[in-house]
Amino acid sequence: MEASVATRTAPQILPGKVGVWWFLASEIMVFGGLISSYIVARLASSGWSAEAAHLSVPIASLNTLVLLTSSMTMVLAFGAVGRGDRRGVRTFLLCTILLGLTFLGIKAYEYSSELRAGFMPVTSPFWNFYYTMTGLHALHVLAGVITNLSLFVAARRGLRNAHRVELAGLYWHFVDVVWIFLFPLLYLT
Amino acid sequence: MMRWLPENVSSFGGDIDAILSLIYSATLAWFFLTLGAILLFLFLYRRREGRGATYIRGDKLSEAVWILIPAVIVLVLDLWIDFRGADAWAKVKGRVPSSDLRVEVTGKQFNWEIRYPGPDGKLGTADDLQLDNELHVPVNQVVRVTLKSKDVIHSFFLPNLRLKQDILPGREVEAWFQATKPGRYEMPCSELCGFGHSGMKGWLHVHPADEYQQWVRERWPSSRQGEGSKGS
Amino acid sequence: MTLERAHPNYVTVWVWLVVLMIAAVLVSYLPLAKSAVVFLIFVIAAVKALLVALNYMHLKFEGPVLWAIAVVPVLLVVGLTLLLFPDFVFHHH
Amino acid sequence: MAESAVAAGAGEVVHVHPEELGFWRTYVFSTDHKMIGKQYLFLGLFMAVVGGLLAYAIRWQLAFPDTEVPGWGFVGPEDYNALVTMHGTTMVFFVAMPILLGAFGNFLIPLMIGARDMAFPRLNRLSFWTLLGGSLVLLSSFFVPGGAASAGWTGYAPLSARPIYTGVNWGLNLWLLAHAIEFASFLMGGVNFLTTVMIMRAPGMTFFRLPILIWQLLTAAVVFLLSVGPLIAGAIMLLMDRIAGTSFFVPEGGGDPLLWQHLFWFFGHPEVYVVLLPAVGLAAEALPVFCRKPLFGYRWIIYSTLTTAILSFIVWAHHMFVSGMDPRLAMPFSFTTILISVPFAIMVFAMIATLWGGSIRFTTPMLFAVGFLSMFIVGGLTGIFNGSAPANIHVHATYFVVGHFHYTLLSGVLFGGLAGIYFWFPKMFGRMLNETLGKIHFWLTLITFNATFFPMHLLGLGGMMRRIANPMQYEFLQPLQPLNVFITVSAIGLLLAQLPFLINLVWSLAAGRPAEANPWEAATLEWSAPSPPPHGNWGEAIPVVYRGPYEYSPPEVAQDWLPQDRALAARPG
Repeated sequence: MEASVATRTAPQILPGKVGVWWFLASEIMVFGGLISSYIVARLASSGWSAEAAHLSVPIASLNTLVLLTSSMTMVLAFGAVGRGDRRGVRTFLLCTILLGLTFLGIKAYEYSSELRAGFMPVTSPFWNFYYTMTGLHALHVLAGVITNLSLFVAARRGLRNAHRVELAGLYWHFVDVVWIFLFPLLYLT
Repeated sequence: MMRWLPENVSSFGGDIDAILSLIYSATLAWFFLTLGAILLFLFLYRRREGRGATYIRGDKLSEAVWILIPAVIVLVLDLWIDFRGADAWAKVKGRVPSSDLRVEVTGKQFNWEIRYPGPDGKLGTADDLQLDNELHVPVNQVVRVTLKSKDVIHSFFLPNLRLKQDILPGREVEAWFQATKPGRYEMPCSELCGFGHSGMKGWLHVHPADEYQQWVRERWPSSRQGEGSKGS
Repeated sequence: MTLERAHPNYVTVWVWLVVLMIAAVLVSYLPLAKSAVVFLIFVIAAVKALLVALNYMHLKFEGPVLWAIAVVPVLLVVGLTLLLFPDFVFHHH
Repeated sequence: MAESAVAAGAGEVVHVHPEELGFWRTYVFSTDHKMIGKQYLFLGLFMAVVGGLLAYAIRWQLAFPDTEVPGWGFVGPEDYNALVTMHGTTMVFFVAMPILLGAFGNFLIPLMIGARDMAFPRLNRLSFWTLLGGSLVLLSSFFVPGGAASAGWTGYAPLSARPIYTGVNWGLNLWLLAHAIEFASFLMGGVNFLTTVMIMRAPGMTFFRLPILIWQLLTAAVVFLLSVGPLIAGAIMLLMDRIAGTSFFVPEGGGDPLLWQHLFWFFGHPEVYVVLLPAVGLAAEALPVFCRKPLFGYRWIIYSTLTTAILSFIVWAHHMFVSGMDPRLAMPFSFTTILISVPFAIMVFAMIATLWGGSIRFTTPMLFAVGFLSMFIVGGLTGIFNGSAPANIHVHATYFVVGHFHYTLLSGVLFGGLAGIYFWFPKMFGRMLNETLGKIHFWLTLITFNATFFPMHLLGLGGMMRRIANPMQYEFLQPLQPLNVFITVSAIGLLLAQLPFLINLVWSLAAGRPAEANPWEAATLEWSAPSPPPHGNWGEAIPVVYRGPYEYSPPEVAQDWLPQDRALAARPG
């Protein structure tokens, strides 16, 4: 890409990286607002643990494993960018995409079994929060999958936009970190 | 400006009005000082031939004191307002004084439902009385009000008593007042509660002691002694 | 453009993350007081999040500005949560 | 690709590309920060007309309840609630933010810091088009069955959480959607502002040589970015309540209405500073230029701005003193709220001290800047009444509050924003605005503004509630009705007072006197570019910065201003 209008001094830091971190800061506040509300609502009333017990810890653990692994493949793709290894970039991006889709698939299975068991989003405050929080998270995963897909396609033509793998990675790891907190908040307590 | 306030007829209204007056005096003084300075400087330093501007950056502490010292004065006034305010707040909202006189006010789209406990002093019993938009209390007595809502948020507002309290559905909010002057005072809702919000209002009737007894006797003819002991 | 630099072993970090995840699941079945379990689980979650942020998001190698961008919102969320306690948690007890 | 994109090739020296862009790429789908800034300006002005018309209908109904509003029609109670809701939303989110942040931020940030464009020009274009989409969604909500949102601009649940309580279904959903889109737009904009200022500054442009406006915009962007998240979370929950039937904020299902208020005001109060700080910055830019004197206490203003930003995150519950929240929270929040008067006092005193010893030129931008300063003082002072918890019991949700926030926010948009428009119009469009019309505009605005909003404080003390459609329904308000009529006449006057401005704008755009590069003899970097600046802003060479932004009447040189980019050695005084 030719940058026809650009600054003349070499910045210390990629603009994209600063931009993405600011974006993540605002995302922390969005999920933070939800998690804050969940924590105070949960502590204010009783009986949520019994409802949380209806969730499947094994499935969620598997899903956590999938997402953690996808984070690793994502960062390995970034490592491959550093080595100039185009094939590696494509392989690891593809792994990340597939793992992301696996996560969504497992999540969909989980939703359907919960819905079949009669736990609707409107059932109780716990289920309000459960569906809203995991739903918003799943949308973020979906957005990450789409981003990675576009990078995967772009990497076919070379590594000129490869710095974007790092930026997409920051976002992908953030989505992972959110899940790291959602998992104990919703399933384990 | 303070004369625009509605007549105060509550025991704590004076405290609130005093805070309002205190803030009014402080802010009025600052208003004249700052606006006066602006107008004076605009006049004195208007562009004139043969006179340039003075080069002062105001970054040095010796120059910046001209803005920092007034800021310290602002801080002192702030603290003063806060400390005076804390007492008034504690009196009005902090703790509700004990009283035998209780009523329950339930806001609903678009009425106040007032429940009186009746002679037994307990709500939820057979001798409860419910009136729409009519709150009858004796003068000079502490009245505890339990506020509830059936639907959305309403706000229980008595301009003459300097009492305002939002009502959250799902919670009970306690408020109190002590009216100091008999009369009939308007009791609007001051939180947007739907299309009928404008015009949602009731009346607070503050009765002299004997008139209140009269009212109680008319409402609960069977048990006048029980209630009579409360009124005293 | 991205300079080759010493980076952490990403696979080792992953192993740690998986170990911690399993630990969290096991802790949730421990016969401890509820509050102790919750405390342990969230300590583990915080460690996992820190591992990801430091290694995968490379905060280890970033300057104070990016650190501030990452940490300030977390502090704000903690502050918001604590300030909500009086109205919700204490209110019902 | 013709336009610049993410500055991937950091460090490479690139020339301004010579090729001509077509009409669409120049005026509509531009990535040039200056064109995007102008697009924001015109969108904001258009929405201001919409918001102004809503205000007209509101005021007419209040002065002459239940009579037909001329040119509008009959306003029923449901319509009235929709009017106040949409007026507030439009003015705060679709007028104040687009003009103060969108227009001036986009136009001025690269010019003032010495960059050729924003860090992410295509993201910039996307943020404008997103906002335009949000505006259209908001406007479309007037026309859906059931009418527009009518739960107040604060959208308190559960009134807003269930359609049955307002009778408005899709209007309120679209209202929420419009907010979501607007937030997305300004998140993109904020990220762009911050990244641009952090890494695109010209050589020599250190943080303490940045114009105050840049500091204020930067602070506003940070505050917005960090405060809007919880409201986005709340909006998602509210939308779920409305569409999916959950009960986050509905007590029957186990939810809590108070949670919405906390999430709303956690953003809602910082939002005030998001709008206010840029307005302070605009006035602070104009003052030194027309006083021919450095801005007094530059660093103190910066420290005050940062202090305000930090404090803004711990004051939100002062909107909730009588909401039924824990009364023990009130005094701490009252304390932090009133404490904010200290940093603002420093800013105000610094601006007043700038006047002292100056050589003041009474141009239109200067008049508006001083107008902003004066009106802002009134707004700040009346804020103390609201911030004090016990005083708030009486004035909360009355016209006192309405008067107060119009003195702060509307003075920011009207006086601050117009000071900015009159000041930078030559740079934006290469033509001068007419000074005579400008001065007529100023004096009419000043008089009608005060006549409109000052009496509202009196109504508020008298107890008149906000958001009531008909004051005549209340016996205690009937004696105050003449005041309502007076306010309405003044408000119509205030609206009409904007006509000279609109005429001036249109006439000057077409036939104004051509402006030279630096008509005001100002020292900041944007005035070293041609008027209007070309794509890329400067020619081959980016300016190099040697000093702070406000070197007026310095002793070293004979001229009474010393531009930031002039090397003194090359031009001995």
